[in-house]
Amino acid sequence: MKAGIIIFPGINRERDMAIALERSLGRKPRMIWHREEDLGGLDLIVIPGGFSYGDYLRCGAMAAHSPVMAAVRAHAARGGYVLGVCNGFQILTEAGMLPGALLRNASLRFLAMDCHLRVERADTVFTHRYQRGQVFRAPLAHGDGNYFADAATLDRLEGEGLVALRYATPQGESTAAANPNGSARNIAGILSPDLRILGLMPHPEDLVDPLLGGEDGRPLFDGLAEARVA
Amino acid sequence: MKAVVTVMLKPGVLDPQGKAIGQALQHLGFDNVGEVRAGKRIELDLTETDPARARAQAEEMARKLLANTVIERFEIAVE
Amino acid sequence: MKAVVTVMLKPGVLDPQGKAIGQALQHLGFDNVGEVRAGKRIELDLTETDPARARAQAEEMARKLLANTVIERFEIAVE
Amino acid sequence: MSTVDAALARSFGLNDEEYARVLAIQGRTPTLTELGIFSVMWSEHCSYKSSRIWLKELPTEAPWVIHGPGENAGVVDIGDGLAAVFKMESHNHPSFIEPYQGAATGVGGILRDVFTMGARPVANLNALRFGDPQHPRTRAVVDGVVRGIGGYGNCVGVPTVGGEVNFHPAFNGNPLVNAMTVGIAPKDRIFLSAAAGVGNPVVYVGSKTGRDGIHGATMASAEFGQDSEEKRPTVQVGDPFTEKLLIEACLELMATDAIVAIQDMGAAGLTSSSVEMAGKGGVGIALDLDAVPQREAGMTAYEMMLSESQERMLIVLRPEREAVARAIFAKWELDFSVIGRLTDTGRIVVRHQGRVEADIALAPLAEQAPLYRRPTAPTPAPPPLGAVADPAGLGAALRRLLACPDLCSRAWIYDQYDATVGGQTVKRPGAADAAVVRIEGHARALALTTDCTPRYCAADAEAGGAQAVAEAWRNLTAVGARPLAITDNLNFGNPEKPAVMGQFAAAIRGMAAACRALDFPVVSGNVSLYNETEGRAILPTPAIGGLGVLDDAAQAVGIALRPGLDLVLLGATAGHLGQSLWLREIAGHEAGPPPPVDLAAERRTGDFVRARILAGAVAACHDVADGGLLVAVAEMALTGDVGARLRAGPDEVPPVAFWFGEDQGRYVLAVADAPALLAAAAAAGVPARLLGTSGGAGLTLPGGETISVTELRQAHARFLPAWMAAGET
Ligand SMILES: Nc1ncnc2c1ncn2[C@@H]1O[C@H](COP(=O)(O)OP(=O)(O)O)[C@@H](O)[C@H]1O
Ligand SMILES: [Mg+2]
Repeated sequence: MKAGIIIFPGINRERDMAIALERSLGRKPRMIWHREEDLGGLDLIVIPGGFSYGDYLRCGAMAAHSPVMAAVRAHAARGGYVLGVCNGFQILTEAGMLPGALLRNASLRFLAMDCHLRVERADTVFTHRYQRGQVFRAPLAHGDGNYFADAATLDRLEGEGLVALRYATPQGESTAAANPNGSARNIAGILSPDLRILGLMPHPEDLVDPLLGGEDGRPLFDGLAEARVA
Repeated sequence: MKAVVTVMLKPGVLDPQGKAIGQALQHLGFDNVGEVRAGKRIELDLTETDPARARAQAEEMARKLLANTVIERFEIAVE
Repeated sequence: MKAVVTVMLKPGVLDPQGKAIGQALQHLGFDNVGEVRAGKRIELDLTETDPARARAQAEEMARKLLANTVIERFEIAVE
Repeated sequence: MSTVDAALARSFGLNDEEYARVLAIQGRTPTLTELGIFSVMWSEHCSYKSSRIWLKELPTEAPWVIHGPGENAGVVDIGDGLAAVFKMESHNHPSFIEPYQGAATGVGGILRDVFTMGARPVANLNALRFGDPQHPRTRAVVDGVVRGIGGYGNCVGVPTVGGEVNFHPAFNGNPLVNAMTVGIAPKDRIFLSAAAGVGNPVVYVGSKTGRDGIHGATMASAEFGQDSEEKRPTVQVGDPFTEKLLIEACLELMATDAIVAIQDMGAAGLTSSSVEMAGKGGVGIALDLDAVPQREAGMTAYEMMLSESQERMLIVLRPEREAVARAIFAKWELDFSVIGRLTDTGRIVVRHQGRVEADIALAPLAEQAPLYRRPTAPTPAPPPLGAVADPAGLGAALRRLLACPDLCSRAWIYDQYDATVGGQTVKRPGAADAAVVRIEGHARALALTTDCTPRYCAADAEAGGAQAVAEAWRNLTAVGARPLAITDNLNFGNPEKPAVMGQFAAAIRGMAAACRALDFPVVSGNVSLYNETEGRAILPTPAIGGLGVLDDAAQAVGIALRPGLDLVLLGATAGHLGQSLWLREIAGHEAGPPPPVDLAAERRTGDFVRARILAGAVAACHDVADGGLLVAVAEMALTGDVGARLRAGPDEVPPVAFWFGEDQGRYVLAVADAPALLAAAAAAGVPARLLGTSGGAGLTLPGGETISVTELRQAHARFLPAWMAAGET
C-alpha cells in the first residue's frame, strides 16, 4: 500500500505519522506539500495532526478549503483510503467529507493524556487487526475534540454502523467519566458510508513502539499495510 | 467599506464557553445574569464601495470560510 | 434585557487570528479584502429592565471578566 | 520631538554617568533613536551590567562543550555526530502583566534562541514559581501561564516534557516563568551570529514589526501628542503559527549554504540583533528602515529599532544566495526583506525616509558598556534548628504532605501540555525524575530536568545554589543518563540592594563549586533581576536546566514501582529537617539551615547509581527531594500503582527526621537483588540501607499503619483541580 501524508502549514504530527506508517508499511510515505494537486498512485492519504493555519478561525477550517482537498476528494471518489487524525479529522469534517463538527473540549482546556478506545467495528480496513469490543490505549492532544452532530445525524451514524471508535474505560464501558472532551455519545472516530474514510481525534501513531509506552496503535497501521488496494 | 460578520453557535448546539462565562459571572456576584452565549466578531475592510455588493461578498466569505454552517449561523452588517 | 459585549484587541496589538483569516480569504480568491480583525461577541440575558442600569452592569462584567483590558477594549450595546 | 538630555536619558533608564559616557562616545547630543539604542543595549537585560562580574566565576568548559555562554544557546556534543542546543530564559514581568501572552511569548522567545543555531527544537520545559494559593491573583496567574505555555508549545509542535512548580507568598506580586528549549543539530552545522562579508545583505524575515513592547519610557516623553493612547507600548502577543513556519523555513534555509550569520530578534529586537551581529563580526552595518515590513502606519525609527514584535529573525546572506532564500520564505508565506548591508565602517548607521536617524561606533557601544561591581552584604546564616516536636506522626504527615501545593500531583498542569508530539518521548512528565526524549532515527536519548529549591536559597544562597545544580545532576542520573551540562536562569531581586547582590554572589559560588565537582558546566543562561514588588524581593531562585544523554533510550528507568522488588536507599541520612517541607507544612515554621550538599559524596553515590542502572540492575529509581524519603517512596508507589511494606529506620535518627528529612544526595532504588546491590554499595563506599519490599495495594509504614495507594492518590491528586475549579465556576 502506498501512503502519502499531506502537510498544511502548521501541521506538526507529520513525522510521528511517517514513523508509524513506515514501521508497518515497510516504506516511507510520500510527504505531500499542500500546494500539490496530483495525488496519483497513492492508496492511502493521511491528514495528520497539528494546527493547520494556527487553527485560528476554527480548527481545520482554512485547510479544508485548500486546493489539495479537491484532490483528496477525488482520491476518495476513486475508492482510495483517507485517514484523518486530530486536526486531520477536523479538516475532514470542515471539508464536509465526514459529518458533524468538533467543538471546544467541554472543559475548555487543551487536553493531552492517554485515553482508552473501544473498537466498534472490526471489519474495516482501518480496524480489522483489532477485535470488535476490544479496548486499546492512545494518547490524545487537542483543544477541540468534542464531537458534535445533530441527533438525526448521530442516529444515522449509529444505525449505519459508522461509529468506529468510542471513548471507554479500560474495561470497555463507554461512560461519561471515560469521555475526555464531551463528545456526543462518546464518539472518538467515525467512518464514511463506504468505510474508506476514517477520522479520529486520538493519536494511535504515537503508540507504536514499546519504548514509548506501548504498541496499542500498531494494529491500525498493520491493518492498513495488509489492505487490498482497489 | 467595512463589513462585520457575527458568528454565533446555532440554537441547540451546546455552548460550553457561554456556559462557563455565565457561571463565572454568577460567581463574581452578578446574580441577574441568565443565559450567556459566546461567539465571534470578524471585521473586514473591503475595497468595495457599494453596500449591497459588499454585503454579498461578506456573505460569501462567511458561507465559504468564516462560519461552519453545521454548527454556526452568521449575520452581516455593512458600515 | 439583552446586553451584547463586543471585545476586540486594542489598536496596535498583534491580531494573529485576524491576520490568518485575511490570508485565508486572499487564498480563496477574495482579493478585495484589506485588514481583518477578529474579536468576541458575548450576549448576556439580564433580568434588569432599565437600559441604563443594564448597560452599567454589562460594563462592570466586561471590565471584571469578559475583556482583558491589558490588550482588549470592549463596547456594550443594550437591546 | 522631545529634547534629548540627561532627564530624558534617566527616564530611559540611563543614569547621569552613563549618559555622560553616551555624550563622550557620540561627541554630540545623541538623537532620540541613538539614545534608545544606548539605553536598551546598556540595560540590565542586554548588558548584564550588574551580573557579568559574577557570572565569570561559573565553569563553562568541558571536552564535550562546543559553545558555552555567549551564543544564543549552549551547544554540547552528544555523540553520533549530533549536538544538543539548549537554553532557559525568563519572562517573569510580562507573565505577571498578562499571564497568557507573557508565558506564551516566553516560550516563543526561547524556541528562537535554539533554532537560530540550526537546531530543530525537540523539547520544552518550564520552571514556574507562583504566589500563595490563597492570594487573590494567584489562580488567574497560574491559569494564564499554564494556558499560555500550552497554547504556544502545543501549536508549534514541540513537546513540553518537564518542569517544576512551587508556590510561596514571596512570589505573590512577581511570579517566575522560566522556559527552556532543547534542540538537536548536526554538530558540524551550528549557525552563529557573528556577521561577516562587507557588502553582504542583511535580511529581515518573519512577522511584521509593530509597536509591541516598546520601551515603556517612551510614554513619559513628550514626543507623542494627543494620539499617545494609540501609540501606547503594547503587550506582545504571540503567534505560534508564524513561529512554526519560521522554524520550518529557517531549517530549510539552513540546509543550504546561504547563511553567513543568523540571530533571532529577542529583547530590544532590531537594535540588539543588528548591533550584536555586527559587533561580534567586527564589521559595520547600515540599515534602511523603509524596507522593514511594518504592521502599523507611521512608525518612527525609534519605534522600529526598539520594537519587540515577536517571530522575527535577522540573517546575513551570501549575496548570490538571496534568491534561494527569498523563495524559501515565499513558500512559507513569511515576510522577507533586505533591510541593509554589512559595511567596513565599524558603525551602525540607521536610515529612515532619507534621514540618518542613528550613527554609532559599535566598538565603544560594546566596550564602554557599564559594568558594575555592586556592593554585596551577606545574609546571616540561620540559627541551627533545635529539637522539633512531631505533632502528627508518619501517616498523617504523609497524607498532608502529598496533598500540599508544593508536593501535590502536577497532572492538572502537564495534562494541558502536549508531551508526545514528535513521537520520541520515552519518559513523559510524572514518569521519571528527568524527561527522556529519544533522538529521531537514533537509539540515543536526551534526559532533561529543571530544578531549584528557592526556600533553601533564601536561607543560604550558597548552599542553595549548590543544591540546585546537584539536584539537576541527580535527576539526570536517576534515569540513567550521563549529565553533560546546564543552562541557568538566575532570578533575583533588586541588584542595587547589597543583600540581594550578596545572595546573587553566594548562589554563584555554590553553583560554581557544584558544577566543578560534578563536571557539569554552564553553557548558557539568563539573568533576571529587579524581581520585586513594593520593595519586597522574591526568594532567590537560580533555576537550573540540566541536560544529560543516554546512549540507548531503552536503558532509561522511571520511578514507577513494580511488585515484588526490594527498596534500597542509597546515600547518607542524618535526618536534616531545617527548611524541609515537613517543617513548614506539619510543624508550621520555615526555619533552620538548608540541607548541606556534600559534593564528593554526591558524585560517588550518583556515579554508583548510574552504573547500576546501565548494568540493567535497577527496575525503578527516584531521587529523594522535597518532602524527604517517605514522600519519595509514596511517589514511586503512586506512579506504579503498587504498595510497599517499609521497615523501621536506624535507631540513631528519629523517625520523622529519617522519613521526612531532606538530606541531599540520596536515591531510592527498586531492585530484584538487594543483597547484590548492598554488597556493591559497600564496596564503593556508598551508604545503603534496605527500606522494605514492594507489593500489595497499600503502603505499610514502619509502625504498622497501612495507607491504601488509592487513598494516597486521592490526597495527591486533589489540590490543583479543586483549587482551580473553585475559581472557575
Ligand atoms: N511546569 C511543568 N511543566 C511540565 N512538567 C512539569 C512541570 N512541573 C512539574 N512537571 C513534571 O511533573 C513531575 C513532578 O514534578 P516535581 O514534583 O517537581 O519533580 P521533582 O520532584 O523530580 O523535582 C516531573 O516529571 C516534572 O517534570
Ligand atoms: Mg526530582
